[in-house]
Amino acid sequence: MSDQLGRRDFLRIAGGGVAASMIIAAAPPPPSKKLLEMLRLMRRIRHFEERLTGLYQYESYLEKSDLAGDMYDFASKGVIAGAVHLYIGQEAVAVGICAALEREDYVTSSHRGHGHAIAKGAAFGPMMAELMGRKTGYSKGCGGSMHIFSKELGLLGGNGIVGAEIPLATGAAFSAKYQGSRQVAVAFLGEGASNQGTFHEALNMAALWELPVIFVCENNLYAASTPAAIALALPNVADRAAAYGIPGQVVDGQDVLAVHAAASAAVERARSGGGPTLLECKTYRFTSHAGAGKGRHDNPEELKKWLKRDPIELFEKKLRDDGVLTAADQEALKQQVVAEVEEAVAFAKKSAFPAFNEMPVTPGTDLLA
Amino acid sequence: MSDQLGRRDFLRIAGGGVAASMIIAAAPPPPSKKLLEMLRLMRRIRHFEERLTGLYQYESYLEKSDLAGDMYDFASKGVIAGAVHLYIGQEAVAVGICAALEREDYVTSSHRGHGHAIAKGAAFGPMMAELMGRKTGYSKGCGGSMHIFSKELGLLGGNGIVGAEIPLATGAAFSAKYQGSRQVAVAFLGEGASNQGTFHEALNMAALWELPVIFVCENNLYAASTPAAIALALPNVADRAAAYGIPGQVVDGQDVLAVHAAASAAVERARSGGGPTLLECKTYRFTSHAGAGKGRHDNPEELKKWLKRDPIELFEKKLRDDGVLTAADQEALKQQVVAEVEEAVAFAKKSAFPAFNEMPVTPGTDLLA
Amino acid sequence: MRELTYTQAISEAIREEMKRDETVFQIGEDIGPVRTRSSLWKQFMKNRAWQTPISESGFVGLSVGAAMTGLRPITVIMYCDFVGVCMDPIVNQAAKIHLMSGGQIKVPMVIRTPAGAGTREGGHHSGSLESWFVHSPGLKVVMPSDPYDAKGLMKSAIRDDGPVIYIQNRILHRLGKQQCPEGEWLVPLGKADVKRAGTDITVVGISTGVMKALEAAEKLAGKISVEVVDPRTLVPLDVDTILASVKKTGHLLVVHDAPRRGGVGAEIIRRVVERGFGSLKKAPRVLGGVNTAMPYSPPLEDACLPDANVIVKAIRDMLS
Amino acid sequence: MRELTYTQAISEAIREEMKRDETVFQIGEDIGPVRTRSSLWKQFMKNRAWQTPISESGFVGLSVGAAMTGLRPITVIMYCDFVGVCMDPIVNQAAKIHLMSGGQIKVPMVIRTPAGAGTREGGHHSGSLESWFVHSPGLKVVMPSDPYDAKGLMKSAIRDDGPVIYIQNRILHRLGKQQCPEGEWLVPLGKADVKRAGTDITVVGISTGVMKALEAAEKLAGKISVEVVDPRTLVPLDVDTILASVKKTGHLLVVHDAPRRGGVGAEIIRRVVERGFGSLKKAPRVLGGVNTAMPYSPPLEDACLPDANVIVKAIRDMLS
Ligand SMILES: Cc1ncc(C[n+]2csc(CCOP(=O)(O)OP(=O)(O)O)c2C)c(N)n1
Ligand SMILES: Cc1ncc(C[n+]2csc(CCOP(=O)(O)OP(=O)(O)O)c2C)c(N)n1
Ligand SMILES: [Mg+2]
Ligand SMILES: [Mg+2]
Repeated sequence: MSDQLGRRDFLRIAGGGVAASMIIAAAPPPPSKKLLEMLRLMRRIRHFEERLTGLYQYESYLEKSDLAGDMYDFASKGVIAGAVHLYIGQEAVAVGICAALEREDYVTSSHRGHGHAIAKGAAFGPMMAELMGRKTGYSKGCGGSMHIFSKELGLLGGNGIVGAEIPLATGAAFSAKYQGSRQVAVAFLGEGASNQGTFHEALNMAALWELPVIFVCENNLYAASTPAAIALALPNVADRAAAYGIPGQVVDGQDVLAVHAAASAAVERARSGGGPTLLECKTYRFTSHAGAGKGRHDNPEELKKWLKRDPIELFEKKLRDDGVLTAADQEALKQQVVAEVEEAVAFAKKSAFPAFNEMPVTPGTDLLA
Repeated sequence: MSDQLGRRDFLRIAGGGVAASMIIAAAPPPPSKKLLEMLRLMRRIRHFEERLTGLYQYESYLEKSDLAGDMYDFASKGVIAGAVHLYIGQEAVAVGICAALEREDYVTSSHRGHGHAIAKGAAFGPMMAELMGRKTGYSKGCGGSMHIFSKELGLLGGNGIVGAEIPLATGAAFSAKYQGSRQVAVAFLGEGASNQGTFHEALNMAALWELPVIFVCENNLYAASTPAAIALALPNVADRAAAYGIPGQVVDGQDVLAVHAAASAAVERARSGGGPTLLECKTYRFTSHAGAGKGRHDNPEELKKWLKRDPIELFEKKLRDDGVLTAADQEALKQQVVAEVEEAVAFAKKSAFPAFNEMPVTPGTDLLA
Repeated sequence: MRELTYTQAISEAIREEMKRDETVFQIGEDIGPVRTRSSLWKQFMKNRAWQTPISESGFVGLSVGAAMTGLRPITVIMYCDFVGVCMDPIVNQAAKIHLMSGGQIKVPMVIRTPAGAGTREGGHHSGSLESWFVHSPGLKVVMPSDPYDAKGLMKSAIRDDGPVIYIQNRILHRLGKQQCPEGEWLVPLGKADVKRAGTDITVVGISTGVMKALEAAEKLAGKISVEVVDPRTLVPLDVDTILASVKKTGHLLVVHDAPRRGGVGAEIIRRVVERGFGSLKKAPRVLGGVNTAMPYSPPLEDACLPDANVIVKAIRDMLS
Repeated sequence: MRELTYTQAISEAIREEMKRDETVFQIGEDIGPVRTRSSLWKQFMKNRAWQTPISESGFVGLSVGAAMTGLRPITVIMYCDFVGVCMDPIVNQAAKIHLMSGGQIKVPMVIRTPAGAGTREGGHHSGSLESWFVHSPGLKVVMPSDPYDAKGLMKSAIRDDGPVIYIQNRILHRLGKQQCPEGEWLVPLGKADVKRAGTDITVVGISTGVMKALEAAEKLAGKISVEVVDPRTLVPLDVDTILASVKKTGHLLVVHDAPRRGGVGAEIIRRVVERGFGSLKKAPRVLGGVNTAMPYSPPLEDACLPDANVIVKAIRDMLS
């Protein structure tokens, strides 16, 4: 590994120990074109989200020593309202996983879903429009940041209920198997979500029924303000796989190629009828739990260590070292993506809000009665 | 082991394999007086339940090839109404566990709770009265078979919701630790219940917070009509303990001394601040899922094998072999218990039903408004 | 014509719809008949019945995911009370995904659950929770009161493109058979049925409430003429039929087993009062269950539920 | 006198009650301030705040077990919508154990949950589910609309021997401060408060509904005299105070954010109609949220919730 902090050290920091189940899958690396596409997707996530700063403006109402409000108060006066959870720092996971998927494969996501959507192929315009609640948004403005759906892209939505996405992906995988398609499904979940009962129930069923689903746990060491260390009895979520007799693997979530290799193996396994896999990607969010500093990290030392393993920088360095990317390419890519984000902001801002009578209504039910 | 079917064979039948985590705890056997008391409790459970036959009378309404009713239809015309789940065959578990508890320790139970209540010290009169819905019942007739509570005995109730008892016991253990008492709590649950999310959530919290709770999973190979083999991804529930870093142990649930030894170790661990334990007792119910043949076993070979390992017969044989029990004692004990059950039936039958205005009401809320 | 029980009627509907549409399947606990692990999937496929672990939250969520991707699950919650462990996939997922996805994704699924009190099963097995679902936008709520409706509504529910809560009733399970036509029929969602015509008072019965109201009407026959209306579906609710009846009779009584406080009786009164206030000669009333968890003891349970005698008394009171 | 915000008021109540009674503690997600594993229990004990994994069903169940055995938990569900994952321990356990145990076992716990819409958080973070709890016998339901009540009701809730659902509101979190007395006070459960006296119409506001009704009353001041009644607790409900007001005004309007269909507005109408039918000059009405999951888009969300202007319009309609 080319980064300063070795992988073992990193995993020690990340998890308090290297899991017994850790396997570094050895698949052939993707061709250059694919590598560059992966880099582009990582940059797309990064720059899309960086641009959001300032678009939302939360006000905090809590007084010091308040026991009874809570950290969440997402009413915003900005052009983006409501809660926005940033993915910055975790880009290698979404991209490494989705690069192993086909367009028709399914993905369910969590509250922290921008990265998954973009990695699965989402366009900036309708993403940004959704965040601004416009009718040109992926969910016609009805969903918002946590609920970006695209039937076309197999995006079965982010989810505001921690852990709910796990059975949903399991159901999509069930559907694929039932219908005899080659599709697989991926559930993205946080390490916090792995403490929900749905995790247990879904993994057991997926294992029993050998469903083509991959559970991707992004262990970013925190669930909102709660350190994983005080919420998970054991440090490695991957070790929970053993309870269901399925493979569980700890992966370096800052290394997009490591993620991709593990994902490729799991997808291959799922497509060929081998059943589910649990991948735990050790990672870190570089910003606060939600936009504008809500649930900010309070351990600067730890943050500094992780910032040294920026997944984009690591990957760019590798691509440059391997002669796949020049410094000029790198800069050009960045500029291009930034420009595309800007276009999306303009597009979204000039899009109309949905009108009340355009709101999707379950046919046969009455909105006003 | 003195029984025909060796323990290893038995565990193979029971679980499809001997768990890696299996440990036979080596504690000194209880003194003779305690052994006889344990036998008495086992017989109390057995005869109490045997007497119920005929007291309830269900009618089945399902037609052959009905997809849409279900196996449950518990309206009964008998003196005992509603659902009654029998514990016969599993007596060694309740008695082995509760013999390791003190009176002030807590127990939460499931729908199949008679055995747990009797093993914890419940009297026949108020048990039988509860089953007949009389005001002299443990729960004043308001609970019924699935909801026998006794504050005095630390019985925090059976439960009609599969899996709900697991966090309740965890909470009682929390309470004990919070208040600095020596109490421990036991949750009795079926292997079916181990597939509920509450199992996962409670075990994780109990492990994290080192709570004095013992999770006793009675793996009787079926959840209603569903074989464990098609509901649990892996055969041994005990192996799930590893996901939380707590001890998980497979125990021969037909051998009351094996259960008692394992329980004693777990209770000792809990009382001394060592945290929770998961015990999986491999066992079998000798009758149907519920009274009157509802959810009857459909594998006569399997049933026959298990009947050969009747926990009471095994224990009596051992006690006779060891010179603790004579054939005459054995018969006398049986007769005495049977007579006590008969008294309880008479007591219950002549007890009054509760009147409407005796129903416990949450103060300040209005029954009729 | 031939006779059908309530559960036969539902079974027939499911079988016919499974035949008609390959994407229809059942999933739930103890729905049999699989006994062994080998070729599990193949065995399930044979009857299109997935027998699940006791993991309601998991398998309802799985069903939602399946419904989002081309299947039409009929998901069985063995007792209505058990929805407590799986409200999230029902009300936050199934019910909301259509709106949250901007109308892109439909969730065609039926959640079938036996409910009802009076079977002496105690506090955890006697719930009727239709009121929760009525208050959860995005769901339709169906409560058939006889075999004919049970079949026709099940077929409509399966064909509906949104999530439908189908609440069957354990007491009705063992009612007598009903004369039904051969072949297939549909009962549309959102169409009430006047089960007995009358002129003096409108009694709206929910599920077993219909049976009890009919019994009361019979007792009063010749003295008071009772019109019994069965909404059959609570969402959508056919207020027009109820209003037309109230306009005629001037009196409204709603009967259900669920606790009176916050029950659907209140909702029906709100709807009727809103548009038919002027037609009402007296205060409309609700007869519901007592506001308590259901006690086990048979005389107590009986005292906690409305029956035909209580209805007769209420009607006499209201018309005196 | 001094000024208090809504959340300060709640905090103060909890702190005072913790001081008064050692068995009172808080438990929930992200309630801080613990950061490390070492001596976890000791750290928690220090603030009597157990920071849990994301396991609502588990920790609510744990709280019930604790409440059954001598403690008084205040259990925090971060958003009201999340009760979908833990209705069972609330409605089947906490609420029913007193009855099912024949009155032996009490479950003194508070479930505190912020609710409410209007914060642009979308379909999974905008729910007001009081109606479900009102329909779950055994629970009390508290919804304070200002800091004074927030503190006084929290203290009564903590001291109550049964389970109490305490629904705070995110919009009220950031309302201005209110003048409050020093020291401690209790607001009893089951006592409504007339927040503004009037003579032409009774508006019953639930939670934010009170604030909106007061705003509407102010707009109409001089033209129409609006009486604003805040039930403060929905179970027990102080119908007498509402009835007395309706007797005076002859008109009733109920305002809440939760969807109109099956909302508590319907229940209040049922209760008022039952005993006060004769006092009503016109059909009573409910202004509630639109029957939909809450859309994210701000103009859509606004269109889905009643506000002061809508209330003004409804009042004008009703009195014309
Ligand atoms: C059922 C439920 N409980 C709590 C929350 C509030 N919540 C939102 S995100 C979050 C933390 C999630 O942590 P994790 O799963 O690790 O994901 P991460 O935020 O780290 O990506 C919490 C507690 C929720 N949305 N749903
Ligand atoms: C939440 C819930 N789901 C389903 C049921 C119906 N049910 C009652 S007992 C039972 C089987 C339980 O199996 P297990 O946990 O193995 O216990 P056993 O009956 O074998 O003692 C089922 C499915 C229930 N009571 N609660
Ligand atoms: Mg996390
Ligand atoms: Mg079992």
